Amino acid sequence: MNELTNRLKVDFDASEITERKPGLTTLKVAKDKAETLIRELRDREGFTHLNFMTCIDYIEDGIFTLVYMLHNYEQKQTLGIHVDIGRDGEEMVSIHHLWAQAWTYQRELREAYGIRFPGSPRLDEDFVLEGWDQIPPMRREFDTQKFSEERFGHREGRQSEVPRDHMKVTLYPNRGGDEQ
Amino acid sequence: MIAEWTGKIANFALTLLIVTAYGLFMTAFIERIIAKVQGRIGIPYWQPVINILKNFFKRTAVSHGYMFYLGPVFRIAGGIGTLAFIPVIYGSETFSNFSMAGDLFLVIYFMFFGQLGMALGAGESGHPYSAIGIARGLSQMTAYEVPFALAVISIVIQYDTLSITEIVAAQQGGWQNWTVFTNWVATLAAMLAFLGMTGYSPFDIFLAPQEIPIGPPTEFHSAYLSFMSLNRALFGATKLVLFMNLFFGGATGLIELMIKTWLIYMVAIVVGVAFPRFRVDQAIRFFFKIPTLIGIMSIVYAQMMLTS
Amino acid sequence: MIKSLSTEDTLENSGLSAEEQQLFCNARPKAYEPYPIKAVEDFANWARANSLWILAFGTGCGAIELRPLMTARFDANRFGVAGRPTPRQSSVFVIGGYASVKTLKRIIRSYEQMQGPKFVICLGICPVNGGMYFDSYNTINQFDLYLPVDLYITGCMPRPEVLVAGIMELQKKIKQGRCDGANRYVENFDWYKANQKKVIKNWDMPDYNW
Amino acid sequence: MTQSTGHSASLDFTQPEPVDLSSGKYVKLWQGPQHPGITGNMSLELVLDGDTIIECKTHVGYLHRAFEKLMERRNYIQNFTVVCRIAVPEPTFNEYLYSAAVEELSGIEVPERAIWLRTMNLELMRLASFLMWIGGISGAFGKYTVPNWTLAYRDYVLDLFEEMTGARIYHMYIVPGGVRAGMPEGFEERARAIMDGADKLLDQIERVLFNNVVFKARSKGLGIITPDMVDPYGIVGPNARACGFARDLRKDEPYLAYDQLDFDIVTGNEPDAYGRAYCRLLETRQSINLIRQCLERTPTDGPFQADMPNVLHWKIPPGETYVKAECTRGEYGYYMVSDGSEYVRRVHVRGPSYTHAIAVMERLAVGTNIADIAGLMVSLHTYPPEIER
Repeated sequence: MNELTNRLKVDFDASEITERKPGLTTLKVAKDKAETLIRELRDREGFTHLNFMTCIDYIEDGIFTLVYMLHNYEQKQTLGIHVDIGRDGEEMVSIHHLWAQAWTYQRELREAYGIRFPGSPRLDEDFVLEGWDQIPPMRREFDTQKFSEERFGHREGRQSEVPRDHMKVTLYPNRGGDEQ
Repeated sequence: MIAEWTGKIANFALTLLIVTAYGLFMTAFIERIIAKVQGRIGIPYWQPVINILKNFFKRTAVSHGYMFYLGPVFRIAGGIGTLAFIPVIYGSETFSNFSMAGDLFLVIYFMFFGQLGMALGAGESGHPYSAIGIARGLSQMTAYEVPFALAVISIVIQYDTLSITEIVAAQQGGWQNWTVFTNWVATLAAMLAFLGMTGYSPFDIFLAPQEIPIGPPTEFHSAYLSFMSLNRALFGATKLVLFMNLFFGGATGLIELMIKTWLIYMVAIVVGVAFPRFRVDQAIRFFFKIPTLIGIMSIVYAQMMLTS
Repeated sequence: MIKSLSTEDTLENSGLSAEEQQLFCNARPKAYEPYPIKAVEDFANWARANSLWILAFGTGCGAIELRPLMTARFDANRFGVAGRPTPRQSSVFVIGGYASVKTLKRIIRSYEQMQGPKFVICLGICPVNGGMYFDSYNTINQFDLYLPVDLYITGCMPRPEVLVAGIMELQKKIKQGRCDGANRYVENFDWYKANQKKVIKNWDMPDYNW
Repeated sequence: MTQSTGHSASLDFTQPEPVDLSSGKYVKLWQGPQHPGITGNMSLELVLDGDTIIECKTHVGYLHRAFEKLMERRNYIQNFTVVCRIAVPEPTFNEYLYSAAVEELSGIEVPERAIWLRTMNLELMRLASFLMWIGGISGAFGKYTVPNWTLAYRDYVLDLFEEMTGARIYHMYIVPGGVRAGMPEGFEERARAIMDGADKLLDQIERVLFNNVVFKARSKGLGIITPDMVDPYGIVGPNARACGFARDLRKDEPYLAYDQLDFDIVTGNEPDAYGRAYCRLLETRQSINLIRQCLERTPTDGPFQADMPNVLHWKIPPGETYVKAECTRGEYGYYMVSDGSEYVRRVHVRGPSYTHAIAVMERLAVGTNIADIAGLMVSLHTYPPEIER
């Protein structure tokens, strides 16, 4: 694995190579090299299985981190490839021609985060939502509780408690709220 | 003349009532037997009656046009028509119905008639599953009618008559005279066709709740459905009576009728609980192979019996 | 198809395009009166109570406990309960827990196609007040805003024993003639429709699915 | 098509051209969501040419509850009540994987006894889920005797769960740091009796269903997954094993106590619906065998819960991990990113149905008879909630 990551460091400028646990390594690569890297890993290095593809929203840094998790069945190695893209409508290269299920993930990411993958089939079809009229719901600035209260309302008499505050009051009333 | 006909019609009404009630009871009884195989208790005996009442008491109904109304009407007309020409109990004036020379042809015609009427009505409902169900049901019917018709021709040759009463009369005088023993080839062909007729697995593809939600009756509800379940009970029992008359020596009393029809029905049930269902093309292929061959053999067999 | 001829008592069907409006019926649903003779109505209710046909629509996770209920161990067939694959023939709609907005649209469509009298049972806590999905953007919080509910069976998951108890409770209610959800739906039709349209944003079906 | 173990360039995943419906030659048919032949709550948009399907599109989202969003708003211990709801037939896998991810990130050591109890719990879950699946495939081909038997028997397994965890469906038994309780007294004998009964039941089912000529006629040759489809389509679990791929996470990357258990990977060589069904039958037997081993080897004393920090103030060091386990459908995984706060940054749930029900189903359905679509779908063992979460 070290050999491979060293080579990736040279050939693709892979950075932040971290071994998270035995068998799981993550690295970061620039957006324009991602597709070539993934293709190379698939065709030459035996990373033939796409576990999943997802996105992490770092709203404070203004970036989306796309995560491609690839698996090598022979060496039992998993490689997570992180690609940073801007949050504001930046596009990403599609990998729908590499794996048959990739377009489904891209369709989901388009709907949940608003990331566009030009060329990906059926990208603009509804995936899980229907008639959605708000910002993409998985973006961190979307407040799901507020939305739920506004649109669906709450039954009168229902109350939600924050467990920590609730326990302070009910379980440890004598200790001034310090339950430790 | 009028009195005679009034009497006949009254008798027929009584027969109709008894056969329908028996059919409903049989439905529940068979359901309970199936439930036992599946490890359940099953529905109460009166459940089919409650279901029919419940559907009658529905307060709203949607129509899809005139043929939609006529579907269940045709269906029940087919059921009643079939029963009208079958002597239910041999030698009983009350239960001989409108039996006459050549009634066998009428009966077979009426058995078709109900299905075709149903196909028209269900087609009018416009539901795609209905249309698929009809296409499947009619093709399967065409397939199982072949061995059945061949078997009927065989026994017509054997007994040299087209009257059901005379066929039953010829089988009297002990079990060795029943068609099942004198012409077992025809009985075998007919019983294989019977599996297709009852609509239990493996030949229930036209209902197939897992694939096309219950097929032709998908859109039928309320009183329409009541009529159809009523007919299902009546028609089911009528078919059993017909098979009993043709192949198992008829019945001289109600108890004999119940035992014999139940045993005939059990053939379909034993097969039904043990098999998954055929696809429609497989079902047709099945009927056109062995049962049809047996049917042809039965005609040869009947001819040989006559000549020997 | 029932085609309403009078103009004042019709539905707008504004979600449909002009040519689709020709295809769908725009009549308003009507409430039905009980039979004038009380004995007949009681008898009808008894028959209804003892023949509950459940629509085979697993709308949520509650459907998982319907399978043990219908099969050998709990065998709800004993109580006249049976599954029915088509809404036309079924009389009970079991809402299996939470309803997402996308499913709610299908629930409404299936419910309106059922023939009255029809009953709705809600399983689990989620249809009551949102349950643990109270803050989810895709699940509704109060089911009775959108369709009339006759019986709630709460818990997560409600056990098959509770389902049996609930079905018997529903039978009792039907026999007493207190299950008039379908009529309540018709009488407050505009209120229900407004609630439904508030959450279902792509309303591309007729206002009442005959 | 070329045979290869890895990727083959000849496979074409481009979407087919949309069918011209206005030509009047084709019928569009929706199966689901209100359809008894659909697994869970999803729908298939089929275009038919006669009885043959020429186009299939899967629509999901009817069960979308936004778990991944909700988990970002709840702290680590609150999430634990939510995760098991993601998959109804197999909640335990969600509990285990969530706990494992949290433990890995925060470096908690799970006691030996808890590891064994977890292993047993997961295998019981696999058994229950397989029993339901066998009923499902039998029902999809129109034989309702077997579903009644298996679903009733599954209830005995659920009774074991109830005894062990207190709940039938959502156990919430595997918590971060261990499990909530040990084995009750007398559990072992009762569990053994139920396992013996399950063995007998499976023998009966093999005779009644798998030797049945009609079942064979229906399922053989239906939905053939060629070996070169496996990697490009991300096919895992019994679906891949039925094509001869000896891939099982329990053996390849052993988690919990699987490296101490004695079992072999089940593989088949018939990549059709029958082969997949038979593969799953063998895996059901394997699960029974593994449960017996677990019953024998689970320690009866010792702690079953690690020392945990106060869960209300629980912060997890930053990091990310991907944990996976072999559920009945294949690789089930949790990808968790922590940013050091009390709330999880991102959880991604990877379910095998994601590809089985969409990409694979849409391809296999083309050319199939409309009557076989329910059987095909059940034979892939799809379960919608893990697609849309």
